Amino acid sequence: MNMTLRKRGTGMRLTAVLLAAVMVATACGSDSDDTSPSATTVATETTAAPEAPETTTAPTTEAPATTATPTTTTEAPPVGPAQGGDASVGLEAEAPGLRPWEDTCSSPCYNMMAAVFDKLFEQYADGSYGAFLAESISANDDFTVWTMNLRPDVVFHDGSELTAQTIVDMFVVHQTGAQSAGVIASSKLINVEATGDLEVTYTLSGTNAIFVANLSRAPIGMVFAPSTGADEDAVTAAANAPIGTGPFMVDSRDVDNKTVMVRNPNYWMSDSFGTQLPYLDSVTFHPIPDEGTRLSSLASGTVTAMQSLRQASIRDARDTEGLWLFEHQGNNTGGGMFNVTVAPYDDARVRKGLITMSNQAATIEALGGEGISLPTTQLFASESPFYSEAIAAAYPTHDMAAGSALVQEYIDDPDRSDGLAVGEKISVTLSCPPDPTLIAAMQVSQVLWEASGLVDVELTGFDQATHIGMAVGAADGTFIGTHDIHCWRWGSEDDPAAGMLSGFGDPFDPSGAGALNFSNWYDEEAYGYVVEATLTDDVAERAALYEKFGLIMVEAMPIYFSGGTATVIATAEGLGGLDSWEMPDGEAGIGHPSAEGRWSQAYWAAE
Amino acid sequence: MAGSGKAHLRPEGDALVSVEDLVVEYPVAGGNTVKAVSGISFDIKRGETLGLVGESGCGKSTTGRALIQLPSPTSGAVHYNLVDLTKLSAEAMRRRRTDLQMIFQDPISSLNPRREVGEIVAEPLNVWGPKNKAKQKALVDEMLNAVGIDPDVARNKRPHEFSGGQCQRISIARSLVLEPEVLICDEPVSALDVSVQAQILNLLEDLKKKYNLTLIFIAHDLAVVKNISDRVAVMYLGKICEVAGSDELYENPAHPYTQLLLVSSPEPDPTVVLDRSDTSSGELPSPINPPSGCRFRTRCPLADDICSSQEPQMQEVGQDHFVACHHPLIKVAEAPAADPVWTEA
Amino acid sequence: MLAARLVRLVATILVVSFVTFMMVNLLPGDPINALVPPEAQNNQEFVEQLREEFGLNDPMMVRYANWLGDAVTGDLGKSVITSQPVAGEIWRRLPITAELALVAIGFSLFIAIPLGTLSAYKQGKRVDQSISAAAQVSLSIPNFVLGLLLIYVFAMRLQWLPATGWTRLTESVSGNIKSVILPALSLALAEVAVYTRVVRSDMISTLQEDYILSARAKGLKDRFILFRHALRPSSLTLITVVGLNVGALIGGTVVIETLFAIPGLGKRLLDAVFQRDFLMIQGITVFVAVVYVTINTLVDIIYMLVDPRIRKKV
Amino acid sequence: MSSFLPSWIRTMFRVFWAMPLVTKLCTFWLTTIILAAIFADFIPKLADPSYQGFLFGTDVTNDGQSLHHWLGTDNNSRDILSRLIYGTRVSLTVAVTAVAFGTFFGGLLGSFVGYVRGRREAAIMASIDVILAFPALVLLLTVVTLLGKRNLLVISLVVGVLAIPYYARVSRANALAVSRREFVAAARAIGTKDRTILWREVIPNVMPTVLAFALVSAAVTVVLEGTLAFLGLSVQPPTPSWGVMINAARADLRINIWPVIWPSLMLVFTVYSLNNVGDWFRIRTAHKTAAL
Amino acid sequence: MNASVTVNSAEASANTNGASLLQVSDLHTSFSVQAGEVKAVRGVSFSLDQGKTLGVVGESGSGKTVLARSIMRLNLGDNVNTSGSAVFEGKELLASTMSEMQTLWGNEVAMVFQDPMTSLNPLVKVGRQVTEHVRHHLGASKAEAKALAIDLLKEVRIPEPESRLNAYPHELSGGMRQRICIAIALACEPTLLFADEPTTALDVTVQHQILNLLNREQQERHMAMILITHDLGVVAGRTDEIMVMYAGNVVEQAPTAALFADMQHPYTEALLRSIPRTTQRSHTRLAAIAGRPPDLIDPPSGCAFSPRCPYVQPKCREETPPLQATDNSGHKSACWFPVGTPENKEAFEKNLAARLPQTMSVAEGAMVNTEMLQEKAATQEERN
Repeated sequence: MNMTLRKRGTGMRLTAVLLAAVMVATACGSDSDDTSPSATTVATETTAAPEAPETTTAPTTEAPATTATPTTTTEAPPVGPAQGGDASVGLEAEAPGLRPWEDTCSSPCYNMMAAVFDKLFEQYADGSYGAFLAESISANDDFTVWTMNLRPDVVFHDGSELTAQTIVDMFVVHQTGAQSAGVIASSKLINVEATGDLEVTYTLSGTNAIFVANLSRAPIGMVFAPSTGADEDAVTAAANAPIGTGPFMVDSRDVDNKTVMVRNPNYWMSDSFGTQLPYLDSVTFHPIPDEGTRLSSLASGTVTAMQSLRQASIRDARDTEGLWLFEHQGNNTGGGMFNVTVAPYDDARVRKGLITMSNQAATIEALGGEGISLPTTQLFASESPFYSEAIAAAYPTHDMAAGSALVQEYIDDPDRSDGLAVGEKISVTLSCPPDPTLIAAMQVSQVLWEASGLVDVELTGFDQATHIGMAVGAADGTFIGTHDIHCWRWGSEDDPAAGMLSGFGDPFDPSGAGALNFSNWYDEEAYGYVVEATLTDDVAERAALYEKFGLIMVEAMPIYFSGGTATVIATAEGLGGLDSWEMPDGEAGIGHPSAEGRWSQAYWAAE
Repeated sequence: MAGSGKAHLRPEGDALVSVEDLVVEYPVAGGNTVKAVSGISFDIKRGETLGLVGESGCGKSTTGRALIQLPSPTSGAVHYNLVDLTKLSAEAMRRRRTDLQMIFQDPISSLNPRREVGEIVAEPLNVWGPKNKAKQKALVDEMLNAVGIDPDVARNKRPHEFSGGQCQRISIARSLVLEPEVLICDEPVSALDVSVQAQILNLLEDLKKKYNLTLIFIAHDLAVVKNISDRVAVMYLGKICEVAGSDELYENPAHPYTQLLLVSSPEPDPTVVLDRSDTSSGELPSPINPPSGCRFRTRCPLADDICSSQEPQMQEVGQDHFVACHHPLIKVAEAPAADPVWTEA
Repeated sequence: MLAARLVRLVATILVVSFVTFMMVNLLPGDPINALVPPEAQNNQEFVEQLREEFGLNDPMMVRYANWLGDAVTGDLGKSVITSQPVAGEIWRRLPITAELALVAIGFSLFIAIPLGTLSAYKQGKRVDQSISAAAQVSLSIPNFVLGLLLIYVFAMRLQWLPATGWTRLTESVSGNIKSVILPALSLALAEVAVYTRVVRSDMISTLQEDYILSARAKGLKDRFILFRHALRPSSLTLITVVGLNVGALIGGTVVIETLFAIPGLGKRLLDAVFQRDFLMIQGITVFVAVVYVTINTLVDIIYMLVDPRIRKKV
Repeated sequence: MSSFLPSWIRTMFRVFWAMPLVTKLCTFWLTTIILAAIFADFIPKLADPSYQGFLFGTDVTNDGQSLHHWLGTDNNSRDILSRLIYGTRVSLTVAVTAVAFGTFFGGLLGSFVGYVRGRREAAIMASIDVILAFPALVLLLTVVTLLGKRNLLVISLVVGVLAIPYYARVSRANALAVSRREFVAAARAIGTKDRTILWREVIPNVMPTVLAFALVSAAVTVVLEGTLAFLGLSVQPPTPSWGVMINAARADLRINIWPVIWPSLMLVFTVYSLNNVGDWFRIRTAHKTAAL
Repeated sequence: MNASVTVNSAEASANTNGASLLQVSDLHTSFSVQAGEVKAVRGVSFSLDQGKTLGVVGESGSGKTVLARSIMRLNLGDNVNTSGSAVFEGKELLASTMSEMQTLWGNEVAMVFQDPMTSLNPLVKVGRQVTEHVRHHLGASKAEAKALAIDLLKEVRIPEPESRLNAYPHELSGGMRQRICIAIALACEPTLLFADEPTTALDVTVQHQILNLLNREQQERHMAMILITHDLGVVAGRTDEIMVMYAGNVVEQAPTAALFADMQHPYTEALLRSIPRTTQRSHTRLAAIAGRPPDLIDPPSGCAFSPRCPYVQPKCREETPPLQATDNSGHKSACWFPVGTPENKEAFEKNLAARLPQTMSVAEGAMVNTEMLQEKAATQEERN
């Protein structure tokens, strides 16, 4: 993980408190066990986590060269941050609703949900899973029955208590939830039972070694008050007045304008110094979709923090006086996909040729992110336990001649799939969501491809919803989409299993296993490795399986990468703690991937 | 009056145009109906000039337009050459238009500002006449000459380059190029200066002779109407009050309204003794809700009960002199002979 | 008359609602795609259930009839995306857009009427030429460019006003005023130009009327003539233009609300279209149509109040 | 000079000399950009609007003005000047198409109903009310999304269709006034067919006013294209339009303001010129009509 | 509102000694337009005594309305140039400031306009229109003004004056409106009233009533009135003196009876002869005036009427005849060959012999269209 605290102009005025907090965060990353101050935390019994630290230790500071990570060591002061202060956060989009099981949510929305709800499990800085609202979990041998214990004495905002029955009640709601139903299906969950006051037993229909990952995702991992599911009206109301156990309670919500949250005085968690969380009295979220005005709002003091997933905004934020920047670039990577059922993309030579002609460095520059984000070659960043050097080596690098040769080969092929005469140029269509930086990046590909003299390129723009509508295949396999080449954002810090199952399954499978396989590329052998990876919790084993899959895919090239996605949370000077939040056991949490801030442990540094 | 009746109509066959019980009404905002013309009858002999005179709002222009079905009257008949124009189909009426032509009050507005004079005058020919350009040009030139416009000078000019009088000449040329039988002149001189007015009146007289026209001359100026007409019908609020030969009417007005008009008409002669009586009640009632009985009774010094209850009918008060009044200013002649003798007007 | 107007109003709204319904249904992309997470889209049963729940499986005419039946009772359905009632969403956002539009109109009239009057009074003079030139320049600046400029100057440089967001009147009056100024100005400037021109040209023709001459011949002061005699007859076109501009203004608020992150109706409509939130599109569109038709009916009434000649006819 | 030049050119010169200085300049500006739009293809290859020098190591992104690139380069290191010139083509095509659409359909429709009146008028004006009551944005988004393509033709057509009601209203009001003139009654009196009257008497008299309106509405259209671009709904990049250029350069506003400034200036100059010339034309038409 | 004014101060001071209420000397007014200078009034002088009525007669374009507005300083626009002198009650109007004029307007000098439909503000109630200047000039209270308004409306014979005050102009008929306009003009008891074609827009019966009303008020109030009209019939019985204007000049001026009894100027004569009368037999051939009114931007040299005059002689085309008295009765005319003189007769014979079109038309009763002939002659000249 690549966590960076950037300060500009005022870095020297950082207080000791802040320095200490940063220390904790970095230290935890490398050595999780020693510094754990929490005696109350029971180590999780899940087997997914333990080995992870070994493979991913010491997040190499591959951050842009100017990063000045303060490294003054072990002068942790006796007290942590103090309570008090307010924050207002500019988000790049409004949440459609604040119901984890129901509402479509992306990173700006998770900023809000995470403030209201606690998840059963959270990720450590290294990406492994640790208990959060749960205390522990264990599975049987074939990973079909999981027994979880909940943290005692946790109360919801409305005063009701968290019990095993709460989780059972939640399952009723989950089964009809637009978001949760999918997770239930892919996690093979079929039954939830209260086997004690605080003990819950999950029954699965088949082996799922990474079930904890599912419980750490918002749709079924976030815990909401049982009263929510009482009737339809309550469910509807919960969209804007959610009730969780989280650090903040929704005070008022004016959709598209602001959502005001105030401190939950009964929050169960305290920091390692014993200060009850959260530090802030209130946090207000403002959706400000326009990148420029969001940064202007921060610069002019209209808000005290903002998040962004655009390199250009990071660049501009770095140039703005008086801001603290919390940057992150994890497994998120930009890229795209070919619809391999449509000529000429059905020929691997064309796909590989086009990718070889592409230039990641230039694309990153066009996105405004020179020196901000890095080229990528696969779904995983180099720090990920699943990262493969072999795939990285196999992924084509920018080479006009080699790329042209591949396309030329196709063009000269008398059996070329697009039915055109030998020697005629191929025509391709590339589409991205209509965002200025993505459009700039598209045009780089276009010029490079056309520079070969072998390709005619048409650019179009579709927002994500339209694209999904065009690309989603009918379950009976009669329809495989009308799309051509489309921009996509790949990867996340979550466990890769779920996404890969539906994303690379057989699109023609009547059961709909590969409905989300928008590229329509299916390789039986490769997919076999993906399925196999859900049967074990051994990370190395899984990494090896994903590598095998990846090596097949890098030959077929149904998808491509255009560079990592850098993200940032920028704050007004003095508002910190976003990268240093802790798990209940005192170890460092995963930070803020995709600019999802955990506002429970953000604080104003004392003057 | 102003009343109804057809006593003044002449035997069928004598008249080139005869109008019977013409009614024109049109709706206005608020669900009301303007009763512009309420059952009038009159006739015109071939070669005759009929003057329609009355104050604004009396329905004289509406009557003129109703004659050529622009728009068609609400009810009543308009016979032209024994054909009832109101019964013709739109297309058949359109074909008839060549025989009945009209000239309008505002000479400038009645010419399309964006077209050249040559085109304007040739337009009727484009619709009906020879399509041959040379023939058209010859006809247009002849007609422009006849109205006193030099075709060589005027042909390629646009209306705004001409004075009002000249525009009226052009518009007369246009209306005559199809050699109509009847020319309806709707206030053709009221927008012109007095010095030009005389030119146009003279021109109309000349053209009438030259082309053997039958004229219907609509105007509010009594002197102008008298000058050009053989027979004059006085209108008031959608009705005809009095019909007579023009000299007879002006010498012996039988209807109080006619007399009022004559008295009010300014004479350029300081020796004429003016009626200085202060009549302030003299205002035209609304055509939406006209008075009962005789429509003039609200302003008539002679009005009594019968005037409000009964509508006066046309009766003969002198030779070819008819009036619709309960109290005509000249004695009613003996009951008209069964077979009246008509004099050439 | 009133009945006829009402019939026409209802007919217009019906047609608008039907056309919207049709168009929204023609849009490529299924709202379900936006609603269901990728992982769940292969769960046919689940998708079907959702389709059924939102009535997406009925024929279009049936769906329209159902919608219309509910709409008459004030129920405009639920957003497919947020499952919030559409009517509630509209009512919640209406005050914001309405305030924005009203303040923008107010701003522009407040500036345009005196300016247009002055310009007409000094027709051909340097003052008139300057005002006309300024009006043309301000008409030439797109409102989003102006908005960016205003944010830069007043929010970033001077820090007098907030760059984004909205404070409701019920929360804080001063906050509300602060948050309305910049967006309303961005909307108003072009309107100022249009209205100034309208007032000027109407005023010029009014000043040529005989009754202005006769008012002067009565010895009245110029200022009195301008404001007590000339202004009212010169405002008739203005009233019509303002009424017609309400439609354009709602279009304009889409951009301005997006730029200034204001939770108004325009922004919601834009989002709804992008999200295929068809009941939301439907609801807002019909609502906007109702507002538009109502305002133009109001304009007619104001017309009547201003011009007694029309009052008589109706 | 007069003898060997065709009369319409002489008329144009005469009209041009009669303009006030500012209007002359505006006309000059409009002529220049129209020529630029027509001959955009002939600008030197070096200034290819889609040439991204940085890909081939010759140029820098977001560069300021230089001898090579008079107005600098944008975020894709393309020459701003040549993109402006190409953008002229888009903005003017949208404006011209919309104006042509509006003038033709709206003008004819309005003239027609203004002349025939009656039920047809009521029906057509009612449907125009419906279009006006309909949020234009919804129509635009729907059509653009429905067609899937955002090329010049689609954008121009949509904007054109949206313009029709306004033209129809303007031309109807004028046709009403023209139809009341006596030359129309005179034409009917000579038995001219309604269609002929419409084409020969009414429309020629309505059109000058509609054309004056068209110039001003062209200005509105140019701004509208910019607004659409701001919402990401105008022509598809890499085709440059001024609005698209402003929108694309907005992301890099803080490091290079010129790619925003130049197209904004083009927009402002052009809109100003269209308004100015339109006003002049309108006043001139009004004077002429009043004189008649 | 900002016409340029040049005051002929020498004459102005000379004339202040006269006892006349209004003394106008050598008044010129022109309008600058693109095509040139429109010379609307070209040197008009006259005087008017208290309680007298002066009729100003002329066709459109003769300058009669401009003359009235120039005296009142009511011409609008930047393009108006007025010079000469107009002394009212010893005060030089052309040298007065606008605010001085504003105190005179409506107060001392009032005006009734041609069209009562347009000269009342359609959006303002009648009551306010009648009283606003009363309150302004006389400082009357609202109630006083209202009482005065009711009196005035009674005076001008408007029935139910109280309720009419609340009416809008469109609710009244044309005659009523003109009565209101007269009431407005009379409200401050002016000493001079301009009536600019006050009845042209009205029907003949109403015209008669309005003229009677104006006459009566003028006599009762001993007010001076200038009645402007194109209709000789209107002024015939109702004025003390008549001034005939043609192309910005006064061509003949005389006491009313004298004018009609002995027309001296060919234009006056032609004008009268071209008007049809109810006393003439039907189909009486009218003596139309040949040609059309002159172009005021480039008026003909010499006598402006010369191109249309049947008696025209070379002298007429070269020298402008002065307006001069022919006898002691105050009858003045501007003609080298006044009608009724032997010189006139001789000129006519000469022209007849030369077959001058306008002369022929008079002689032959206008069988030939003179306008056409003239136009042809003009084109001929142009070609040469």
